[in-house]
Amino acid sequence: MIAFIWSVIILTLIATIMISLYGISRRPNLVKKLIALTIFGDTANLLVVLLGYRLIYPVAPPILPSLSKEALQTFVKTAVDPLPQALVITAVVIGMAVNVLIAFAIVQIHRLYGTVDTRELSKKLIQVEGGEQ
Amino acid sequence: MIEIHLLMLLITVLIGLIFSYLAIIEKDLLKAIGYSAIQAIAYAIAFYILMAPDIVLAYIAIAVGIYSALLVFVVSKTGRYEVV
Amino acid sequence: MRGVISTAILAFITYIIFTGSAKPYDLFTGLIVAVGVGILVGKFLVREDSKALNPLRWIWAVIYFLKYMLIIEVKTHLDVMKRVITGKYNAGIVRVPINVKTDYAKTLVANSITNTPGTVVVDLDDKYLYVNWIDVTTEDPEACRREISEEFEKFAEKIFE
Amino acid sequence: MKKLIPITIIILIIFGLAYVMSGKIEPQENVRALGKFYLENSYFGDYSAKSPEVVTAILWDYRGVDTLFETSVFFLAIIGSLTLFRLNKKQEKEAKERIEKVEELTLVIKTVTKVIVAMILAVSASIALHGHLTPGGGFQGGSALAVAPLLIIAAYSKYALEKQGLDKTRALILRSIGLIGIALIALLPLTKGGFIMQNQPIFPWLGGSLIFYNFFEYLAVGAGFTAVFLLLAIPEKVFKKILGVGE
Repeated sequence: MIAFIWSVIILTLIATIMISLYGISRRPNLVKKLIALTIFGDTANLLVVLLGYRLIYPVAPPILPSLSKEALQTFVKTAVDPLPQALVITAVVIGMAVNVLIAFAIVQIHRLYGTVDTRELSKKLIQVEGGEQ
Repeated sequence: MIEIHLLMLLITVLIGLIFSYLAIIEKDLLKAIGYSAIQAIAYAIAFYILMAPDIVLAYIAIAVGIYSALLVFVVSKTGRYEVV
Repeated sequence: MRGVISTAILAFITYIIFTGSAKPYDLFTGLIVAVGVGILVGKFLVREDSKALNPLRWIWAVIYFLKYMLIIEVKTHLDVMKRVITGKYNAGIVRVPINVKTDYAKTLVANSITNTPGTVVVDLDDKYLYVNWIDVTTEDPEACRREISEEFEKFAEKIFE
Repeated sequence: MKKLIPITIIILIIFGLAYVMSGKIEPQENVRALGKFYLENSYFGDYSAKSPEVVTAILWDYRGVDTLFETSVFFLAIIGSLTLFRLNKKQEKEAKERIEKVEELTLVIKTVTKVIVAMILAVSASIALHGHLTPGGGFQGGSALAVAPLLIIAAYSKYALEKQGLDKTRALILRSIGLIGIALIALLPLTKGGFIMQNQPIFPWLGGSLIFYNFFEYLAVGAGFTAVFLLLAIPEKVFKKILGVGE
């Protein structure tokens, strides 16, 4: 039972990644691409944290409950892996900053070319290049 | 007992899957942002079930608040509808 | 330095409640943060220090909170439940004059009206509230005021004016 | 409803595949060796970071240099966004004047926002300053702090924020203070024979340098996002005029 639910969870996350990849590659609108990109990043983060989880009961967050050696014994037996969490925390915040950069680039593209649709954008870019030659 | 945790996790992850699908196929971008926010809330609960309270604190503020606001700004500056 | 002390108290209480412990470290950092928040935003929150620090107003606020939660909410909930079961309603938007002057008092009245089931404030300007009411018995503004907001205004005046 | 047909098929395929897969995978019950090392050593042990919060210990001690460079990536990403929207002095002054009356929200929202902002400031400071004991830290507190100016921009306008002195330049100065603070706290132990970018007991009465790292990271993240949102809230008309495109 546990193995079944566990594999359903992992496959669901992989399916979410697939759907977001479809969004990144096939949708024409740049804003929609950005939304798909964040879904992709979030799902990848969740998958990384999921790999640090332990399938035991009880399970505890990686914070020492009290400062004694006895507590440490049970703590090491129950706590989840802290390393993926530490990596994901920075990934969440830095990912947000990078998304801000992408969003600003999209707004600037809209100002310069008047569209955020990739098909029209490629046409306009060809026009600009042709004009210069 | 661990099954209950896993079942709750499964439900949140499925909600995440369904709403990210809806967010990606939706043509009205403001609605897509709403769906994406719901997906973010589901993932925040998933992080909590996975015993990562640190990430929950950062993720809630960023993915539900700041990120949606950023996208609303971008949509208001570019255009509301996606033409497929 | 207007409003620093009262805002600092608000920030300090929030800080301690959110932290959930009161060790010397929490109290010390809480104090620094509270004073910082008070200096930063105090002048926007409070217009008169003497009013914000008056304990009589705080007592009125507690009395109002208890009465609102225990009596007024229960009464209106029962009323709306009855309407849901019997299906008798006559909804519409009425104009209700508002007599309190300060921002906080207006906010309290508007929020109190919205929080009780059956009435929702749709919009407000300087003199009137526009209320969506489940049972429009009268359209005369003064009569509406008596029905909907008189009690809230009485308390709002005592707390904020 | 037609939209939901593909997703139903996907979910059914997932359940089918999981049924096939479930016999073959082992549920993972143990932590990896590296994770076990961190769990055992974060407070007790020979390689102690003196923090009961293992995640913070990893962030600012075991993998401290990593976090320092992540923070510089954050710095560069914000710099990149500001460069895309770059304005000279005259244009910046122009952007600060409101060209038309902005529609503000109703009185109720404004009043509640004022109180909420004061509370958010207190809560985010609490998250940041308790990062070495309980869940929280600089990144989390900073992202909570960034919600406060965002609320003010939404309820009032960007001009209200700038009139009270928090403009883009000030936010950038605050963010630089945060980054310089992190660098100083990282370098300071070297003068006393300590190690760079670790939790060193240079301030023994507050439990080491973790709290300072957290505080400066809090300032850097919060102010960085604030600067971005101040730029993003400039109406599009102003930019179109400056760039000379459209309309």
